[in-house]
Amino acid sequence: MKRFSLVVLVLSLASAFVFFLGGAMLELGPTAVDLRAPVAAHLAESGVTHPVTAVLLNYRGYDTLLEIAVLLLALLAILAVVGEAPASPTRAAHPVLQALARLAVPLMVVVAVYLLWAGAFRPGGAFQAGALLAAAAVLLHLVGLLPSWSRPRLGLRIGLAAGFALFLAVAAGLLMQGSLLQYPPAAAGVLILLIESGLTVSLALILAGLFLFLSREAEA
Amino acid sequence: MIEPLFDPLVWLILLPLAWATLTFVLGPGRGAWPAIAGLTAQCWLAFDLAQKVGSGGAANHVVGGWGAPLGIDLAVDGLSAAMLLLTQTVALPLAIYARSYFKSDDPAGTWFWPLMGFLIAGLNALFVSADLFNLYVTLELVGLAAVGLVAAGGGAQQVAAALRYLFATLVGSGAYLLGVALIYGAYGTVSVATLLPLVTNDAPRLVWIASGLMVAGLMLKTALFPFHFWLPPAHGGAPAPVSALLSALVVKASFYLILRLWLGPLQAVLPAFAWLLALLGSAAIFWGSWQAIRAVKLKRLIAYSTVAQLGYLFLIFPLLAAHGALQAGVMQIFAHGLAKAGMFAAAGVLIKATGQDTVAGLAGAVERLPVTMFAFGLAGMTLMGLPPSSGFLAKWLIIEVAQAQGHWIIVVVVLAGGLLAAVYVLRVLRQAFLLTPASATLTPVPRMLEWSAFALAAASVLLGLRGVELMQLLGAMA
Amino acid sequence: MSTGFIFALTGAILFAAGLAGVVLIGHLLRRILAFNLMGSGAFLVLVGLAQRHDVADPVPQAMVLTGIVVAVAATALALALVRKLHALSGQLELPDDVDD
Amino acid sequence: MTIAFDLLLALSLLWSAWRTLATPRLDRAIVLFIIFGLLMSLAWARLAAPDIGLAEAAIGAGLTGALLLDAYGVLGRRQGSP
Amino acid sequence: MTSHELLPLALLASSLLPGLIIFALPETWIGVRTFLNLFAAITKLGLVALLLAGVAAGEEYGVRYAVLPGLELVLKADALGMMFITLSAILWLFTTLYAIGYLEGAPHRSRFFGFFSLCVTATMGIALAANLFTFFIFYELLTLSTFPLVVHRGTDKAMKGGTIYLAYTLIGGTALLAGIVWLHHLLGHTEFAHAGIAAALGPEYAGQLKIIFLLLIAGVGVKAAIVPLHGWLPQAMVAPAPVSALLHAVAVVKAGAFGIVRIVYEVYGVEFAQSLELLYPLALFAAVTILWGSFRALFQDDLKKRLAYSTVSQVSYIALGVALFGPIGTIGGLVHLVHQGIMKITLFFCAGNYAETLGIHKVSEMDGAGRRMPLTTLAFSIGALGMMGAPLTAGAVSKAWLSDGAAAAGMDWAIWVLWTSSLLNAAYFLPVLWRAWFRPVPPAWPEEHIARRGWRETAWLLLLPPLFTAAATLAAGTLSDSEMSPLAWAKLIAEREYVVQGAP
Repeated sequence: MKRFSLVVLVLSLASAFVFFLGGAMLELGPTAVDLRAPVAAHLAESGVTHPVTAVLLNYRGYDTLLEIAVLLLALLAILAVVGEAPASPTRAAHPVLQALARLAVPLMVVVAVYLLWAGAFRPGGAFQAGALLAAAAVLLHLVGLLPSWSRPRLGLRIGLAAGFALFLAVAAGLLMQGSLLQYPPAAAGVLILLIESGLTVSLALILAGLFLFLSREAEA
Repeated sequence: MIEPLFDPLVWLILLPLAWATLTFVLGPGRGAWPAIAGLTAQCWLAFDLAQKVGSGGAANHVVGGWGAPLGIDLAVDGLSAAMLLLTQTVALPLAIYARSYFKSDDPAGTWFWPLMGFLIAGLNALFVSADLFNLYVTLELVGLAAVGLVAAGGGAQQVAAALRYLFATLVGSGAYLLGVALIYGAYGTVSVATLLPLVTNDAPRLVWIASGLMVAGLMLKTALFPFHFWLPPAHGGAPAPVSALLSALVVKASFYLILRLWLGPLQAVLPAFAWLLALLGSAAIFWGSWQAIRAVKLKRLIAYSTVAQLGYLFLIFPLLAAHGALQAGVMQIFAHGLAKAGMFAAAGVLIKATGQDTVAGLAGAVERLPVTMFAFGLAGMTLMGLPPSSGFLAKWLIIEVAQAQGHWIIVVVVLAGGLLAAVYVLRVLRQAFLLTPASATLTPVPRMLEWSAFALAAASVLLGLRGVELMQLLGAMA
Repeated sequence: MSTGFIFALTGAILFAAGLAGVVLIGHLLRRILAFNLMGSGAFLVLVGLAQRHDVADPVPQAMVLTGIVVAVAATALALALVRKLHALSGQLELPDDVDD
Repeated sequence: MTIAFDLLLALSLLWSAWRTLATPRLDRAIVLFIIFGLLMSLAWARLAAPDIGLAEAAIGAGLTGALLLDAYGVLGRRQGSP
Repeated sequence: MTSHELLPLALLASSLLPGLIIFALPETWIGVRTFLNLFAAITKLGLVALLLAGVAAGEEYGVRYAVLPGLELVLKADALGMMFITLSAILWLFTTLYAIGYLEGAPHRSRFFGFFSLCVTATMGIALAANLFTFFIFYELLTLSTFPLVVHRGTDKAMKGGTIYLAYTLIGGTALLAGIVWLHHLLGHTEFAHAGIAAALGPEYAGQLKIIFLLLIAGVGVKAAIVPLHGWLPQAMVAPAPVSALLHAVAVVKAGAFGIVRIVYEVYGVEFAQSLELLYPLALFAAVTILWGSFRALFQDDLKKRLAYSTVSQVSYIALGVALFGPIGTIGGLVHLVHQGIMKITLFFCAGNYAETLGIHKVSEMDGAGRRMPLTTLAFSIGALGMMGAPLTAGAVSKAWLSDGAAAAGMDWAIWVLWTSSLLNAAYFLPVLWRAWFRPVPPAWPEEHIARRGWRETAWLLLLPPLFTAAATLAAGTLSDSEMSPLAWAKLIAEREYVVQGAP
């Protein structure tokens, strides 16, 4: 009974909240600031032509830097939680699936590379590419072609950290001639591509790691 | 204007990120020295920055060279400089403490150093960020690092505590994020500097809802009563160095953010909530103290004391209109930060030595661990607000400001809170002064543990004799 | 009634529903689901409200990209904790917190 | 027309979200959540945010879904009533 | 830093630094510890002598230090403070000697002497404090540093006593703090000054000032053990004898009494306080305390408890003297600050001797103690007679001036209070003396720790201090007209307090 009244209370509060919020949203006028104009205006200096990428890696690149830190940190926390465990034996899967995977994965890698490169001027970029590679790795694991990871050996640790380290290094290096993460317009395109390729690798490893480090105690 | 390349406020963020990454690559259980070296450098940077701000006033760092609202600005003024100073000066002794606390085979210590690095980086980034969305990212950085530290290598209870903490902090930042989304919807920017003139007290209803959401989320993260449920298990269950970091710094970060919004972009809106926060703060003082008085476990007692001590911070909101309230709040942040870090560190020693985490198990501690108990006593002095500790100065300042504005109720609450604190601190000391029971055994503990705890506690008292600089630093507000 | 507004409203509802779920549901996996709904709701509000006149705005879009990555990181950590808790205690709900 | 489509999409989002929380069987809840993720990426597309759409599909639905299913596989079939 | 700034600090340091070093000393380094203790005590006496000479010559010694903008620690050596300082410094030396003998072979002596030195430092600070803020800091430090001494034995009984002690003093401290902040808020400072500072506020503040006075007096009244705030004192008697002697005959209770003097004379100003009608209630409370304390003492069989209640009663003589408007009463009160200290510490030393030598804790066990321990009992008798105000003792001087003061202030009832109290004193001290001198020696003492050697009834270090202080009691009584007597000094102070105000 008590629980029921709690449910009723929470739900009514929630709906009241939605009601007010919706009403408040409706009465909203035009915004005082509109960032679309400056975003477009500085696109030329940003080193990329796709606005979202420009925001993500140039205008608000600092957000992205910290975000990668969050991602790496999450993996770290997971390692700290689950501790050491033996790698699980690869799962036995239907050979047909394996064949399919063998077919799909190279394709995914190609698409990922394309997304990375395309990110400069159209939808795509390091995140999508990295996610796709990670998905490929997960797929391989699911069909039993890739064992789960027991512990992060040195090589893997370097791989996981490289993208972030690179990003950090560039950000700091740019202090030489300006403020943090201030790309010189000429070099912006190259630097961003450099960072993005670094990120793609590390993001792929991290995202895959989120799965493969967890997945391993599945059998344990 | 500071030459960007040598701008300490940037390096205070880059340096911990760098050594966090380095210690991660170095591998499990490794990296104490890089961390300590990095933190030493950060201490120097923080002092340098504080001096620059004290003399030159508030400063900015325009990340990416775009400038708000298109880009993200980092801003430092007296308040943030003070917070940075506290963070580095508390973190360094705790790092030295942790180095001898975690034995090589301790699973809780496996990834301690990189986690701590990211935590400190997140805190520093939070204190200087002038962009509401960027602040959200820093909040998540701090939150996840803290959860990881709590859960590391723990048993079922500790993991449960970590989960509880995780959900609390995620819901908190979720509410904050929705608030940011609404603010962006209403003004088209999330830059603090740009919002400052835009948000007036005839702001659309949406902005009020947004402010409510942001503050509520941050209250949850600050464990303000009645949102404190997650704190005692998390702070009480984590390893001592972690508890110290969390109680001394992490909860302060979200409080700092409330204060920031209050004094900055949302100053036209938030004061409407002033007395609500003060009310909850008072409730926190009484409830937290009462729970601390009843607690069975030592670290539980200290954790509940944190709940109570955080209450004082919220008492300043109705007073913020007048000069002095901010000073009182910051003094309390410093007092509690140093004292609580020292107290948890001391508790860690006591637990390692006596092998049990109960108040009852402390009988004879004064005879056998005099340094540690002395540290505990000094920290207790600060929590009780007895002179000449910094806690006393904080108490004095709050009472004076409250009196000046005729808010007697706050005076009464503060004085009563001090007495309640005396009760739970005395509970521990009283037990520790008892004669050693014959059965008691004592595992030897590294000297370094005792003395780093002592240093922190002593600092919390000595600050009480040297409050002037801090107050002058706060004079340099943006 | 613009597309942006519709989804902003949807987001508000999703957030509220997710929040209610986190508060009410004991089962930890479901709580994680609820939290994700909450997050998605906030993201929808961020972009939808900014684009309530149906003009794309890259800034909130970039923010949401950041947000999504943060969300998945948090989800993975939460799952790791839940699995650990289950491995240690067989529990899938949070035990009452006791001090003894 | 497009409004109608948006409304339909919004409703199906809400429906899948509601079912995710309410359906008694956990495995179904997870599948519903993945569906929800895919619908989200559709919504992003409608909001002229293809980047998010991609990311949502790959990360929000794909990776998160995989993580959840894997966890479900480990934690056994213990049902959590909503 | 000039020597005039340095001396007050040196006075604090002379006990603070040795204290801190002693904490660090291993238990077994008895020689070093003893040397440090005595060296510190003697150094302090030297410094006190320097300061006395200077202050008598009208020199100004003081130092200020800002803790917060507008909030200063101020130390100043003035006539009133020097009186308290001199008393404490001298008695500290004796008590240290006594404690060394008393604690021989006992555990945790480093801890004991460490906190002991801190207490003295705090007491000095209280005497030197030149504003209420500074006073409060050292007042609370005194509370904190005495707690470990009260609970020194670590028994449950000790814990109970210590807890009650802290409960009373911390709550008192809270009231004091509230009053001080309030006053600081009204005045912008809390510096002591002859003729007071509160008068500066207009009449519209009278109401607030009365409440503040109540808070302040309640705060210091706890340590001064004014009824009904006296409950902690008898409980705290669980402490070792030297602690009871110094802290509960001198430092703590006197700190309270001293605080009352400061507040009435130098915060409110005696005339302003009179005009606010604050002195009369204070006098009433003091009178009640005097009678109640003496009355309760009658029924205590435990010797130290009897002495404790006697202290409750005697300390309020000071408050009474302060509350009697007019210089004569003031002189009586101030001089009693010193006299009561000397006499009461004598009694506590002796009580400690009985306990340590023969295991005597109760009055009922005192039979024949005089035969076994004539010298101790002699000292005890002098102290007791002094308390009754018998001729030739210090007590006689105080009581004479107090009753004259009462007469001058036209409060004749106060005279009756004093005489009644004297009778009660006699009633609870004479039986003790009679038992000790005239009752036959029992077959066996409760437990004899120290055997008699020739004419030496107990250890040197236990015997000498009470003899010294007993002698001092007689000296103060007989030589009260000399230049160096406490009375002369009290007159000097009273002059300074009243001359400024143009009173008689």
